[in-house]
Amino acid sequence: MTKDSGVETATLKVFRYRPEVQTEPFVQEYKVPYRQDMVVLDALNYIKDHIDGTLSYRWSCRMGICGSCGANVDGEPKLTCASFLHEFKGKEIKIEPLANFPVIKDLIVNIEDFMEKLDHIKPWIIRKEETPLEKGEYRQTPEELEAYKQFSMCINCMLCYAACPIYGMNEEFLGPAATALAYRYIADTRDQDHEARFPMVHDKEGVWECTLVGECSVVCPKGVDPMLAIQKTKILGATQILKPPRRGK
Amino acid sequence: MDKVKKEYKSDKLHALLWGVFSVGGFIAAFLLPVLIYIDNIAYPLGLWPVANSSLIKIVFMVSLLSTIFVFITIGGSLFHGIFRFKTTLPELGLKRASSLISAVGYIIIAVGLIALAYYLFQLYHGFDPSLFHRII
Amino acid sequence: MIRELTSFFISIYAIIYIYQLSLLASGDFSSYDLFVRNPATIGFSIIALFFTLYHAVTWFSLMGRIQVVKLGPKKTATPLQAIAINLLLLLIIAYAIVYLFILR
Amino acid sequence: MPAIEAGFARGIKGPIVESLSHDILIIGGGGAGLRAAIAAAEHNPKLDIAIASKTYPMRSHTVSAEGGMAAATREYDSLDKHAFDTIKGSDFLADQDAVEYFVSECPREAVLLEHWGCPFSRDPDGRISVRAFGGMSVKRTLFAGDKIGFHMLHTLFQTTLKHENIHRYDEWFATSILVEDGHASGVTAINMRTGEMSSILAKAVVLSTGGCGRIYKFTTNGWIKTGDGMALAYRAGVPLKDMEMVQFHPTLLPNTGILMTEAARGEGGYLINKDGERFLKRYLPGKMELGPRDIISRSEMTEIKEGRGFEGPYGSYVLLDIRHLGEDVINKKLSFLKELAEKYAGVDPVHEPIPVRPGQHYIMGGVNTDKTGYTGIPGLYGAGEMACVSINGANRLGSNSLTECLVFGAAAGKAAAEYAMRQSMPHLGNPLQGVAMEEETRVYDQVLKHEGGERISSIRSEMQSTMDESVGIYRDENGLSQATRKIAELKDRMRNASVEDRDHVFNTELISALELDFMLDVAETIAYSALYRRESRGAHTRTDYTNRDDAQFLKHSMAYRDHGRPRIQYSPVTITRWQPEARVY
Repeated sequence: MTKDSGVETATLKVFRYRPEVQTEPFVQEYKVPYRQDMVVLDALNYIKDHIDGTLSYRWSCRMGICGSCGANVDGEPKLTCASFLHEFKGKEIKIEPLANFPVIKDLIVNIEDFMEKLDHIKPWIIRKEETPLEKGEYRQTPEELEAYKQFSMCINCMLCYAACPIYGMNEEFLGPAATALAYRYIADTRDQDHEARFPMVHDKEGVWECTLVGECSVVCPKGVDPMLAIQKTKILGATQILKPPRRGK
Repeated sequence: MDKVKKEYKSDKLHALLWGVFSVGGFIAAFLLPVLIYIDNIAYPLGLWPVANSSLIKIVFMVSLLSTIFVFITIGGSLFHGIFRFKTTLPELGLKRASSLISAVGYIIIAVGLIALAYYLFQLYHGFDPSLFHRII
Repeated sequence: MIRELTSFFISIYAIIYIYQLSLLASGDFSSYDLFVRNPATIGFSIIALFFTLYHAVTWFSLMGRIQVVKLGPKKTATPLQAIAINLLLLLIIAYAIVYLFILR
Repeated sequence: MPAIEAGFARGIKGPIVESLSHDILIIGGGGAGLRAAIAAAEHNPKLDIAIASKTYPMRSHTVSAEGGMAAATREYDSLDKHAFDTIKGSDFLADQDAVEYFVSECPREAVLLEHWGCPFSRDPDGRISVRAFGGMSVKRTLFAGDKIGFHMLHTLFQTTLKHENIHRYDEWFATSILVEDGHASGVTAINMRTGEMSSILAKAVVLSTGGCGRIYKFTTNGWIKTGDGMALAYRAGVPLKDMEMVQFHPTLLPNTGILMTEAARGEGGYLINKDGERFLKRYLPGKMELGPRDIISRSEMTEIKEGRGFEGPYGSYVLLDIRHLGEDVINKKLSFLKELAEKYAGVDPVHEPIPVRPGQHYIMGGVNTDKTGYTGIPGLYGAGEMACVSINGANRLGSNSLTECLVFGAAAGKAAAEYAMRQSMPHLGNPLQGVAMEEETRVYDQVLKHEGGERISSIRSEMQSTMDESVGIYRDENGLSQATRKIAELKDRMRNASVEDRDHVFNTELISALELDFMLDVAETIAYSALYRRESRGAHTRTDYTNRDDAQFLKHSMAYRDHGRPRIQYSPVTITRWQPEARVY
């Protein structure tokens, strides 16, 4: 942060892309009054409200749960609502859209690829027999809950995809969050057809593409640890071939 | 809104290869250190447990058990090492070359396993036991 | 990058070991002896041992997380405990092998 | 350099480029909207259902709910107890027939959500755990750690993916409801990614856009909560009911307004003043920290006013102390609260109390609907925080709102499905085409291209300050009439505002301008409804009329749009079995 005529300021170098104005992306520099407790998102909002109304980005809850506001901050995928300016004290902050996704405008990226993958992994409880509601909830012990709880914490913020070099090279790769969510249902005792998701996760471009880089688990803001889910899914795939083929269906 | 749904299919071959790789990881972790120590450190340097012995003591001795042990340990470690090395190449930005490197990797593994089996078989059947009695 | 290095040393060691076996299999024991006593071979082997142990620790820590180690019906091991348990197992296995193939 | 998306730089193609149509169109993809979609899809799998939302559904603000969802599921509990707690909590302004229907559906909806996969916290025997909550006489709040909203939203969203007949328009912003012959026939909406406006026609429209917290500056609500559906319905002729009933939650972080869940008190947390005393003993001796939100918020304000609060850089505050719960309980049941307090307040709640002050959280009022979500305009339904059935009356009990989204989302979805099955598809001929084109002119010529010079952010900021100051926890005649004048002035100035961003592709500033336009309408109904309710009831606290006045005001305020401004009328409250009594805890 620099002192600028008596007021402390933070300098943000923001990636801009306005397809209707200019065909090529550019970088724009903004100076924002700096407060110790300001997050990067506050700075973006300050720019939007007071300096440049054209700067475009997504956000909503500003408490790290809606998953809208991811961006590459100084090269690292982060939730802008959870990255404090003081973490970057003493230098300029480079704000770019999440890596590995096509940019629609400024910091807004196209995440349709993930939305389709999420749809494909059947992220819902599959029952072979439905229990009538009158019989109440399916019983699940705290230990059974613990087996998948961590993987149900994914907020779909896409930081893990932005951090994954494999996804960067092959967008067909199922990727961290989708696998973690698939595993979340596979490991849920209420689900009665785990194997329904095996073709997706054990596809040629499913978990086998993962080379254990581990960056997904490093950047995950919710401690989901997608890498762990991928490894667990790999073990399921490897042990699956020892089992007799499934019958029916 | 009309989505072309991707066709998914479990990749059994990859699952098998990964399974072997994973077992190889355990082998390399649990069995390889002691093999390296006895045959390539303790024996040439004369350290425990082969020190103070009148006999050549290396792990490989002509018995079915030791033959299997060496095959599993060296074969598993070779598979694990090459497979892991090959899979980390895309991280280094070598994705384009990776299918070639993959092929080379599998060739090394295949040749290595065949050679390993061949020499072990040769040793098991045609080995001169007197070698083991040479006094150091 | 250390992960790539460990796998590199493990595979090179495996290849060297196969070469050693070929020397033994040829029946010319002195060439085997000469090869394993070469300081370069010994030096490489020490490095390989070091990396193999490093591999063991990282492998145990990863596997300890994937397959949770149970200490009892209710108690699961912490990641550090899991590594420690596995390393202890490694020592027991190593001694068993030493006993089986060397000391016996 | 990140890869850019080619092919998005298209801009608009000219008047109402496309007309899309579905049997049922749901505006808003939060808890209520998703539940409505599933209900309709299950009611008739042949129906073609669409959800249009200005954000991806999993970003909806349901995601932020923390504490839990109420349902009488335990043997010690009963529907009557839940109903009475809710009615007493509402300060007897709730419609009792609606509450009876609501509580009777809650257990079923909770079990359904569990069957769909919601990862509820569990008792050792495998049942869903329950916790205590403010104003509830027994433990009946089901929870999933302190992230029930997040889990509920993702469970519902992922369950909608199961249904082939649910389509989605993600990041589409609805600008108006198309009404033909008095029937709701669809909406005009902007596809934010291309900037193109389309009409989406439907036999039935369900509004479920959530609340309007962003009218206030200090709020727990996300950026997206701008009362869109309220304004859409209001402009289409539906009255907004009980809009003066705005809930102020007692425990927000003083700087950001981030919510410290009521579950902290449900699990046994204390509220502490500067003298270190649990000051609620003076206000809620029978309930202490488990009292309803309106009374606790006022108690905090009284403590602060009488000099027993703490002073900080962001105003006065009191302390929320959960240290005595122990690290284990905090980690297991309040982990999100811990994460938020550490991150945003720099306080580890295991070792230090958390500074909190009250702020806007919820609006009890909303679009007037009946128990089936019907708004009075054929084909138009509403559910969730946006709607007012009403079960919350003058003060909502914590953890009723999530079950409300489920119960009335399901009811609205089912009613819309039944209605749609009897109707034929509207066509985009006259007069709808004309109406849609007028809307396009309004958005693109009057808002997007208008040269005025005033920033929308300054108008928004003034509106928020006005609402915080004059239509906050304490209100009086003077402040409220000033607020109505100020909002009228801001509406005038809005006509002179201009956006800097003239792009079509993802123009968030244009969307903000349209949202602000909606918010000003909604804010005006709040100010007027508050001005004319000359009593204190529930969350509506008048310093000049301090008592509840059942003789004059045991009725719902109904704000109709009349020449662009609210006209307040009153409608009766339905009383079935519980006569109003003094609300003492």
